[in-house]
Amino acid sequence: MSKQRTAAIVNGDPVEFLSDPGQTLLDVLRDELHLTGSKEGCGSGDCGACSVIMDGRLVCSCLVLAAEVEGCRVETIEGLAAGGTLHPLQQKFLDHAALQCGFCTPGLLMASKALLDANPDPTESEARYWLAGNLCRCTGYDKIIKAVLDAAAELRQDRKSA
Amino acid sequence: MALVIADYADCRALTGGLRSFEVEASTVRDLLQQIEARFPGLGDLIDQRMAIAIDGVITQDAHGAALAPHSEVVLLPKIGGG
Amino acid sequence: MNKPVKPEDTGPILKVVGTRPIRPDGVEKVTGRAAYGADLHLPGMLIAKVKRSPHAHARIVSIDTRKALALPGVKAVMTSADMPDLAAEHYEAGESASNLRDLSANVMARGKVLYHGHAVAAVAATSNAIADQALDLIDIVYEVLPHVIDVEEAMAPDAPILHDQMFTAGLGDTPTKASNIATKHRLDRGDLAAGFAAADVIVETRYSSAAVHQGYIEPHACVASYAADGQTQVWSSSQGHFVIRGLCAKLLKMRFSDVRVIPAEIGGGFGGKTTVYLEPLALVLSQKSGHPVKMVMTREEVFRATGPTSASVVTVKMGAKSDGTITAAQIDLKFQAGAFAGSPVGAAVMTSLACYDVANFEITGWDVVTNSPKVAAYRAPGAPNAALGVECAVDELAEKLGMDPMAIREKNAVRNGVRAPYGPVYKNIGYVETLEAIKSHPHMAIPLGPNQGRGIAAGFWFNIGGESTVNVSINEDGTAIVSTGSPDIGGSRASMAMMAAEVLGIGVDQVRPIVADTASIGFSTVTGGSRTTFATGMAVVQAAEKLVTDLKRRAAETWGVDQDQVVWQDGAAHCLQADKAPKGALTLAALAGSAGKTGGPIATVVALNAQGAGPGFGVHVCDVEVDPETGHVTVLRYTAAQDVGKAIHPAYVEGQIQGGVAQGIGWALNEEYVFSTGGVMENAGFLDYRVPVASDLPMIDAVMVEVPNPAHPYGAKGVGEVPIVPPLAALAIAVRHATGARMHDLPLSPSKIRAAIDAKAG
Amino acid sequence: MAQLSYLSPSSVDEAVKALSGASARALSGGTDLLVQVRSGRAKPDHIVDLKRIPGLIGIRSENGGFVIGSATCGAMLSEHPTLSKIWPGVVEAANLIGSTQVQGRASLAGNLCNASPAADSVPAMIAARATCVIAGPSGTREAAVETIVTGPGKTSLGAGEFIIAFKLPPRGSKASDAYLRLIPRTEMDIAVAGAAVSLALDADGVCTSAFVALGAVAPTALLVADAGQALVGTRLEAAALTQMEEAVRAACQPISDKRGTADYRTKIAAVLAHRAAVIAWNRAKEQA
Repeated sequence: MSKQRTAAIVNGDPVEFLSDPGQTLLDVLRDELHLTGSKEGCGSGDCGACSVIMDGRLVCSCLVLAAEVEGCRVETIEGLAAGGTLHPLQQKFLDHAALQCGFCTPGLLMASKALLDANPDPTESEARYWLAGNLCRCTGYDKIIKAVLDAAAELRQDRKSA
Repeated sequence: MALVIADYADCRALTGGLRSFEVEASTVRDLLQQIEARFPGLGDLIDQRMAIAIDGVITQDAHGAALAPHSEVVLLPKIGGG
Repeated sequence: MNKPVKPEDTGPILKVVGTRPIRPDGVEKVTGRAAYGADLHLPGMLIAKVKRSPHAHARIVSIDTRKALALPGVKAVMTSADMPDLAAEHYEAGESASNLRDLSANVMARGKVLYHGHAVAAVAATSNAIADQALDLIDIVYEVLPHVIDVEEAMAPDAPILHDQMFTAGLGDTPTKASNIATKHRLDRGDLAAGFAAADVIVETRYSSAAVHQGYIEPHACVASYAADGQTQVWSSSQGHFVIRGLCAKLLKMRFSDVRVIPAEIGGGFGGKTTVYLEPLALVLSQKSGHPVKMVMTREEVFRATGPTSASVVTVKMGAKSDGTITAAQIDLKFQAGAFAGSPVGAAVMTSLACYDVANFEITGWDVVTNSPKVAAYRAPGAPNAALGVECAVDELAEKLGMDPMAIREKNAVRNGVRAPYGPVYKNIGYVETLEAIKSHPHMAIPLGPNQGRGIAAGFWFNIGGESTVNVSINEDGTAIVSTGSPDIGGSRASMAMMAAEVLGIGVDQVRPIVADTASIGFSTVTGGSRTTFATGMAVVQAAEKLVTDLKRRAAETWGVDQDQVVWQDGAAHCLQADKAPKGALTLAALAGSAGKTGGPIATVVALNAQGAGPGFGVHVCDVEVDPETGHVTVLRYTAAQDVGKAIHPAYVEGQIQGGVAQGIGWALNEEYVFSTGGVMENAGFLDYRVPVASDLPMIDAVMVEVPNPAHPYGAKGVGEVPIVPPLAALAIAVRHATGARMHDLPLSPSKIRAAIDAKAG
Repeated sequence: MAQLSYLSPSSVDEAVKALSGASARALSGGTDLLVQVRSGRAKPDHIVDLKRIPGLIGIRSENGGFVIGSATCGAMLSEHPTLSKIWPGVVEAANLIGSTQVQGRASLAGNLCNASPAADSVPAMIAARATCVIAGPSGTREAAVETIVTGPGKTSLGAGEFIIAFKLPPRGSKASDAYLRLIPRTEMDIAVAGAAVSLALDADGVCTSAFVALGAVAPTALLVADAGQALVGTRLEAAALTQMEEAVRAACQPISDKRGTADYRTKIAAVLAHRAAVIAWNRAKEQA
């Protein structure tokens, strides 16, 4: 079983890694690149804890083969904050107590970022359906949805004043 | 004299069916010894598997807890949770 | 009657407790840095995997591991032969006493496999792929036995027997014939026949629930490292690392001091992470291989071999006078325990009537073993199943009496001074206040449309105290460290820091709370039973108070005054004799900076067994709309009121309530273990085991009623468990009122509802 | 899995060659295939990623219809400026496949070739009378969507064959479609039953053609000719809808499984077909 060499851009940085043909992007992020912020909750695309943004699209990294990311840009939770400054979504999750155990949080934040990139002014219902692929067992989603809508409002305000 | 209430069937199996009885004791430790002496097996059962509510407050393993002269002591199974 | 008490009525004005600061572990979690069980990587680490039973019930004839061991890259293989063969011994750990012999046979089957997915062997190898190949090379010969999963079928006299030595306890006389009924529980009071004779109406009804899983998103994971001298380290995601230590040491006959368990961050537990599955296996494999060993379950393994809570059948006969007074109740609770005895039916017996002041009752519980995974604690274990039966029966009674469902609950509500059905006389409870909070909530005034229904249900949980150790130390700059032995599953580090800050009179950002490993702090039992904020919090407050006393002594010495001339306020010592303290107050930072001159480091430990946890009551109201053609249920709105004693961090109290409600809604509507006729769980994944997703739920209004608990310094009661108790019944009742069809079996899947609607019509 | 290899051909010919091996599997979105490989249900020697073949991703107009590259993800369908105005049923069906995350990956070809009876996009494509363009060792051929799946997990594609594109036919005015499914949750589920209706109206609102296709009620998605016929010549009056529902129920031959009973599936298929027909009719009326 020979390993394949793949080159990609992860969180803005060029990376190269070797992977077995059956390894997923999640396996490589966690085991080869030591970016363990993306979590494995199911390995079958049903929980969203491994969500990353690949070439602008939200994906479950457990459903992407590592070799598929050749030449792609991958954004993970580790790249969401700009240096030492939290992304507004991260800050709003903290402000609204939108996490309890925190295991689903990285995936939810990446999914929320993709939502707000695509739709800066989502309704509650749009946010709920967009995030339906991200299971949270602790919060009942109430505070997560409030945090996302609040972050959206702040980002819109920022854009206006910019 | 503390009034001991034993509503659970596994207690009653050891009290000969008595649902309540009185014990002269000033602490839980005292109480357990006297119960064991009077109803062999029951003191140990309480010690290992049961909680004790003293005047409405549930305690577990509180051997040092004080009993007032007219305390009501209720025997009930130990409680866990998730 | 107690009145809900506002913070200002409870004594000194609170500056930190009751506010909503950002949790201290929050940034780590929103940036992906927090390290959970599967995130640790050690040099030389192996990956271990478990070979699991393909049968629901079988005798293990032989296991041949030679081919697996010969595979290059395989470093160790184990079976139950590598673990001590223990005697039946009860060991107090986690949620309740564990029978060590059963627990050992659950983590690694001995002689028989008792459910599909039961662990039979394990391998450690240099890669995932090699470990997978090695599993395929283990040859196991089974003699397949008939199996039984349904709880009532398992109770039948001719059912296949799981354990030849199981003779039902609690019958009075020990039977001579083995059965699957481990224990009969009985709780009764008054005169049942007289109670029913006094009733004007009687309902007799039956409700069942399928087995459901805790569904934490993080699968079980650990790393074990066994050194040649017998000292070990275990990194594990659990609700209680001391319990992991105790169970590993007991199962493997090791010294407790040789097992150091370091708590990883935990990705949800809800009761399901209060016992061991992987850790003893990882230790054995680490010892055999001489390498650190990581074990991580797949989601499928989590479903097949951990959790769930019991499937149950609850029958209720209840009588009432025409004014609504409940005169008698007879309740029978049959609970599926899974492969080994120990369902939560005992707690179900105790909680089933806890909201009702009933003079005559007889409650019977049956703990029944079945060929399914051994049940584990799940949030208020046993209470939701019991409440499903009792709350729905009360609704049936109200309907028969033509009485408002709120009125019948008020009429029979337990109050202070009433003897709880489970024994003690209630004190400082807030049930009536909680009923009132729902009755007066705007939700109740919202009119319902066609095909919509409203369900009201109540729920109860004891809450517990228990053993906790806390260290508080003051750093040289006056900031503080609070160490506890309680894993933080939902924000407890925030509440610990807040309570310490409150006592010390400093900002919560000056306190750093951590969860210390088993070698760094004294024993603390699991984070479970809604105990941590209450019990560990009590230890934090006592430790901080001890430090304040010490700080006042140091200030008094510095000023040369008696200690009673010093008061502690706003994080500083103030001298009542101003002339003795010309430089003014001595701040915590100043005292800490000169601690060497006043006796040395400022630190203390408090270890206690907290007593007096206040019971919690919740009342929920839920509106649903049912599509009459498809039977699909939409939850329109949900309001949950609960007596929380005192909310230390209200946002996380709301979060506990909202999370519990969401789990309860999932349990009611869609979650269930579906078994094939061969005894194989058919939906062992998040696609077909349907936990609620964001679009399934409305906002959940959490109403906090505060009737303080005098046993806690700030009045806290446990809050985590009560909220999962009422939703099962609330949903079933709401669907009843939306459709006219009474739903008796959970989950309330669309097909069942459509069938019930069709049956009613036709 | 020891000998698994990943191939990423850059031309159709290369892909045909790679897929000619006995246990090669085509990868587009991977949302079904990778789950099957991980669980051991599929044990291919080669995974052939089709996404780097020019033209396999993207949507273009052709002869008044649309050609959709077979590996185009669901999200791209809904982002297309005109596709969802003309084929709203097809787009909504494709958009029901999985989560937002899955929408960023899953393709129409994958949904079809996975050959699940419950695939959401398939009834909508069948009702739309879509065809697929299939590449293979002997060149390309075109086939109706309903001819591809022959049973659960089975397709009519030969060795080395794979779908390179789907064609949606030209559409006149006053025509539209709709797809509905029933799932226990609101998202993230496999259809217990699904129904697609595509129809066209004349200037007076009378139905001139109608196609009804069902999912999850038989080993493959069904095109129910009688059901469509029941609507033709009507304005979807109650009697017509009742007749259509009867035809739908008569065509159902579902199994009972963990997702629903046969009886329930049959009832629901009729309910969904009725509702989808009304939605499609209302949409068609609003078309210019």
